Amino acid sequence: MKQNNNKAHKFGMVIDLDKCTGCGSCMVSCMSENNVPFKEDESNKKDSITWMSVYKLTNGKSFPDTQIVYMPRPCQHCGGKGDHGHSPCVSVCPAVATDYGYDTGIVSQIYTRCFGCRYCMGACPYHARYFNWWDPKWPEGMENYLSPDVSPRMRGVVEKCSFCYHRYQAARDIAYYEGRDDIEEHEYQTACTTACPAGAIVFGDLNNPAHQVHQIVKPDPHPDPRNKHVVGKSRNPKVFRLLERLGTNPKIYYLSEREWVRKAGDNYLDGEWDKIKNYHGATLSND
Amino acid sequence: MKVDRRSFLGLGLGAVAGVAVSPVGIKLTDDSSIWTQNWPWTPVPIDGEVTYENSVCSLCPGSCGLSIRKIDDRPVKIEGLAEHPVNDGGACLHGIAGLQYLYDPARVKTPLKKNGDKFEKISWDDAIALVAGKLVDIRKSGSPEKLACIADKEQGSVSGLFQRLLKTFGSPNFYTMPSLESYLEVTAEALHGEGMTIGFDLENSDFVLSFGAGIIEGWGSPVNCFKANASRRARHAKLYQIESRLSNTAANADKWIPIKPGTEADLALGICAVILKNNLFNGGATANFRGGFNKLAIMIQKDYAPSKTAEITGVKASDIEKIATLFAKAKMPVAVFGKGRGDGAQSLKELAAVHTLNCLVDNINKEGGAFVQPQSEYLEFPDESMDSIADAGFSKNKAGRYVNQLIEKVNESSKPVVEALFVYNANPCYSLHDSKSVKQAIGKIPFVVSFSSFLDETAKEADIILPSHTFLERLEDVPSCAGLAKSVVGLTKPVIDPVFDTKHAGDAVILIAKALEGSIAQNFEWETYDECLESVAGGIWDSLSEDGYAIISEGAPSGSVAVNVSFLADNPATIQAQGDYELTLIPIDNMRLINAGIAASPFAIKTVSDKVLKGSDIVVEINPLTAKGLKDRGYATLTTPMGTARVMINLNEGMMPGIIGMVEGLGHTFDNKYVSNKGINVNDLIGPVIESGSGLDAAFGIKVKISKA
Amino acid sequence: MDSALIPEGAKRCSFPKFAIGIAIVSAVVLWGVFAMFLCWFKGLNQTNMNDYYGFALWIWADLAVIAVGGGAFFTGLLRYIFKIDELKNIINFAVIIGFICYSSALLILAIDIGQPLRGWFIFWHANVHSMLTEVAFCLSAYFAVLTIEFIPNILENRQANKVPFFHHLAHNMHGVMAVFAATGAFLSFFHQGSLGGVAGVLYGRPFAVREGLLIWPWTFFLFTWSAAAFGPCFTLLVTKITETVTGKKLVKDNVVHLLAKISGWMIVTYIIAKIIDTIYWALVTAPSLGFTLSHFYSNNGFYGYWILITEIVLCGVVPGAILIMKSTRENPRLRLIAIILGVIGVCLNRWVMVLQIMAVPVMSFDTWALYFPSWQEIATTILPVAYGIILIAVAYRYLPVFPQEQELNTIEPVAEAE
Amino acid sequence: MFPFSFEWAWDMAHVVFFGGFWYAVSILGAGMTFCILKAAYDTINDSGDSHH
Repeated sequence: MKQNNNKAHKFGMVIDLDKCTGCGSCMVSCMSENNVPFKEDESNKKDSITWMSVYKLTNGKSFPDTQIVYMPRPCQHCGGKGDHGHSPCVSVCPAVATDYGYDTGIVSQIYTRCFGCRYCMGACPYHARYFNWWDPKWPEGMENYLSPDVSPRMRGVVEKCSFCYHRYQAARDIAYYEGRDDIEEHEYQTACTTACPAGAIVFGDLNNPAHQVHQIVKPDPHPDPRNKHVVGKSRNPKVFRLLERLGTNPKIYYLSEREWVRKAGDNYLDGEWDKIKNYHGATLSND
Repeated sequence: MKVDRRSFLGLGLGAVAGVAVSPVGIKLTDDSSIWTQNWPWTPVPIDGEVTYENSVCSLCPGSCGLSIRKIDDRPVKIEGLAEHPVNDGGACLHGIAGLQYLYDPARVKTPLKKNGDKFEKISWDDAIALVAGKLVDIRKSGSPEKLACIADKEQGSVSGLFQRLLKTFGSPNFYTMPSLESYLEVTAEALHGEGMTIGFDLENSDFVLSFGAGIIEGWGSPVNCFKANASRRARHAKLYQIESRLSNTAANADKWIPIKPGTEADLALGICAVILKNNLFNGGATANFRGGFNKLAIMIQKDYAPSKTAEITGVKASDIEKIATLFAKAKMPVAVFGKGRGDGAQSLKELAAVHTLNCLVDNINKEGGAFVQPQSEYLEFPDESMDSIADAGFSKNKAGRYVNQLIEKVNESSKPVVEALFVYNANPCYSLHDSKSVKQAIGKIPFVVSFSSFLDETAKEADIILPSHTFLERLEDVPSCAGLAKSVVGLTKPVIDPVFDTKHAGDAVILIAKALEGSIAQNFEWETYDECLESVAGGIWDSLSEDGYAIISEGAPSGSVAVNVSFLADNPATIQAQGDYELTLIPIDNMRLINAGIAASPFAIKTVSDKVLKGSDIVVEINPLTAKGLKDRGYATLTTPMGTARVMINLNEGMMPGIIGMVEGLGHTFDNKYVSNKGINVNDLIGPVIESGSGLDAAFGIKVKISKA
Repeated sequence: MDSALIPEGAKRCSFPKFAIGIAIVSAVVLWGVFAMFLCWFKGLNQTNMNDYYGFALWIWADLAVIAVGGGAFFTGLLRYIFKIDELKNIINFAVIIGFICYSSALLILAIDIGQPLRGWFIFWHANVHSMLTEVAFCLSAYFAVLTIEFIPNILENRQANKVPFFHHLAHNMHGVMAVFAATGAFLSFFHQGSLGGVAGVLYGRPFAVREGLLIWPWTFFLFTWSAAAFGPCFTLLVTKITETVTGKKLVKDNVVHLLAKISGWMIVTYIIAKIIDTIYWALVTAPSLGFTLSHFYSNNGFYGYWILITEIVLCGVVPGAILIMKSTRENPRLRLIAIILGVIGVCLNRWVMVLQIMAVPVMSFDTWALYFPSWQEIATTILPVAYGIILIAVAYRYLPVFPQEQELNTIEPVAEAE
Repeated sequence: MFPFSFEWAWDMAHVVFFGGFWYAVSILGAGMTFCILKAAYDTINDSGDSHH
């Protein structure tokens, strides 16, 4: 499925960590939108399905210099090394149950195809993938609120954030019905984005300069000369990605004024951060 | 043919080979995997026509607009309503999870009557007759004032119907649970006079000095506050958070000022002292001060000089001077009170001291400041007609000013203070301090009628439950009562037919009133609640029904208001935590939990960190310096004068040494395994401390000791 | 009782004694089967695996049995392709051990996947870029090879061999065994390698990822090489155990010494490569991703430098050294120590390349994840061991596994032999 | 696995991978077919003397 009709999208997100309050609306909106089940004890976070998970980071300093920040973490929809679509998970799935959409940049998951080998989970350093260790069960009557847009998953398969792909499909259907070639920015927004009470999440097409997400991120379309695997590095000095150095090329960008927060996004050897913290990709004139 | 061993073997092998090459195996393999893709026990949601309906959330006083997506008749998703004056898109996690309340396993599905220890089903007719019968008896006994009611709030038509019923029955004993709105009114009454309330213009202020107000912890109207906070940077506005713990608000603030718990009033007065000393106050504004401004000024400068205040509060004297200067010199400063969500225990000294800061810098009724104006009265109930019994009963004194005083009186008195109690949208057995004695008091009342949708802690103590619709099944006016700068009334609309055999509480009240006959029934001539609402909301009904909301007031009110400082001028004592242990236990408000009567939804509980709840253990926060020998994730026993509890330890550098933080909103005992029997209710461990002069329960915490479990 | 089935001239224990032994081990098998059915019917919630530990004890067991089962392909390669004739005296047993290992590996995989009934999707909907796909294809195909290699031995059973067709089939299969062995070696090279690749390609996991040649990370070659090096150790170890249990010498010393010597040199060459790989990874690969070596071995309650040193020095360099030197190699006690260390070493390597990968935090704010398996996982992991014991016991009793057995053991005339 | 399943592509990766696989499977299949046929032939042409 290469780009046969007009230009390819590259949907992505930028999350303003200075606005994020850690309130959890995005998590619940995601669960409700995507028919995520729940069980009696969800306090073991290592077997609790939360496509959108919010990490709490601290600067590690002691009272009263402690600071905290919340970091929402959906699936990073990695483009893989060189942004060629070989995401860490997609490249290892033995049964093509997870795939990279070259027309959208979205990493999909086909639940009925997945046979539960969990290799993709091992491949993902973000813990964005969740296994259905149990059969999903709802209390009596509660199945009535399930949405037909997303099929509930059976036990034994892996699931993860889909960037609310069904919303993209619905928006595209409407556009098609109305005879439009493409969808508007506001027509396709993920459930976490619309739920965020602080407006901390901005979602859109990273390839479209008219979209807000592009304007904030200003992605560098060229490979990073310091690491050829990295493509799409932000040219906004306040914007970073998680584990960018691994070359996974996530489509989730984070924004923070605080240096310690930006530093926490990746791993650095001693002294390394100070050398590269002011490096933000090629200049804008390259665009 | 002789069948010997060899040919038998051959035959067997041949059969195996035959089956192996036949398509049977392939077919079975294929079928079995198709079966796994369609397991009958994995639900398949039914598709249908998509529609959207607007409504308003009433899970908290925030009153956000909601957009509900439906598939045919089934609501499947709740989202915030764009362009709604309160939340303008966006919604909190509890509202989004609202559908889980609709199908909550702990819902009361039919009217119930207690028989011994068990509830049994009864019909609505029988239930109403039973309640009416009991009320008639009370009235006959000549003391109608012994009917009491505890509701969540005073505003709104349903609360109005309850008040009307009590009044025409002959009882003044209508109580509300403590809420931010109730504290706003208490503060306004103390400083500006009765019938006033206060709103904070957070979205325009350029310097917010918050005395522990959890602006992003669910204080006020949560989504509205989140938005105001999120726009802060763009507006170049500052937020200074004064709090003993690094809450999310403190972490998000421009500056966090750790303070000894319970000394916020002292710090506020200390800041006043600097402002007065350095002549940073607005002289014109002080002209409005009554009740001894000079006395106050002298007292403050004497008792709350920076060095003294520093000693009391633990905030450096230089910081106090700096904060005072910044606050006074800001263009649109506002000081905000109401620790945590603002609905927990508060002292009037603290509320008044903080608000005095607003008065001193003259931000009252100015953009970005504090708005002081009369409470909005948008409902027009017809005047009551009361018979002589009602007149006599209603003119008697209330059993107490606040609900905690009612509880105390019930417990102390040997004779029944209350013969019958109505509880609506409130769960005092869970949310008031020292829940054990609250339960005891409720248990002492001979006849308790709960209107709860859920079998909550208080409903369990009731004799009759008349279950209400949830907010998704009913029509109701929802005034925003949360310290907002604007006053908005929203309309909650039914988005689904009632799932169970429940009724609108308004309808239940009307039915009870009709069953009581006579002058009481005459005051309830509406056929249904819906009809009642339409008539009493007359003035704004069109707007409500067309737009889904009506804006009562917006923007800074005009005119100045008088400020009465007599309460503070007497320098009331600062509340001390009960007990003599070394450490102080304080409750923590967590946005992902609910500390009012209802429990957080399964989805919300799922989002709660394992540093707050682990299995069924509650996790308390403590600074490593204070924890001494205790290990992170280890177990410990907390002992307060109220009781003991086994807890898990979370070493947290964001805690001020000397305090232990325990989250509010856990430890429910509903019949819902997803949300109940998890952790403990912090209100079990904290007892009320009544502030003399105001009568408020002002227990900001309690003294506690901790030992390894 | 079953004497008609026992190879001619071989002495075996009485049937009741044999039956009791089998019954005891079968009880363990039944325990494992019970756990297996629990996992199938109730799902993988029966395990202590979680979203951090998607790969756990089973996958380690899987990799370990395949590694130690590598003795079959390597011995076969030496015997049939490099024509080292002495090895014919141990090849049958090596094949049986391989058969047990690979059938166990397939069984474990069938329990390990969340949707066993869809397991065949890995073939049908194959993603050729996935190392796991390569593993599945080569593993299954190589299991077919092992079955083919095992069949002649089965057909040589005294009763089976009386059937002319079986007799001829066994004879003919021996004739073309070199072709099968060559195919087996080809398949083994790729599946052992791709098992190494499974870890090496995880570029999201700096502890696992390695540079490499074309599409194959260095772990690909290290895994193949280590399986070939340590597999014979396991063959020798099981032979030693069998000899101890039966109280008989079954394989001549010169055969054992030869295999031990080959294994020793393989271990030495492997461990040199492994050390180079480790140094390069520690000094170049990991630092380029922002990680120091200490990150992988500190701040947790289990994984320390000890595991690295144990794997490479104690269980790599030491057995290698013992086995390449004639004097130590031919000392039975030292040789036994060496082969035991070798087997532990390769198993430890597989452990590190599965479980430690899952344990190491990658995001700067993530934490170490440690896990302990549930009894269901332990039971299903012991299941193959018990099954292996039974298969070896049955094979030893009824099949002419060891060609040198009769020569090495003077047989008393057996009365009931026909 | 087969050219008619939809993930199939006639690219280098598929050709190399499945080329190798089907090649190995063919050898095993052919080898076993040969052995079985030869054994059947030998059995039929056998006078029944057992050797070795």
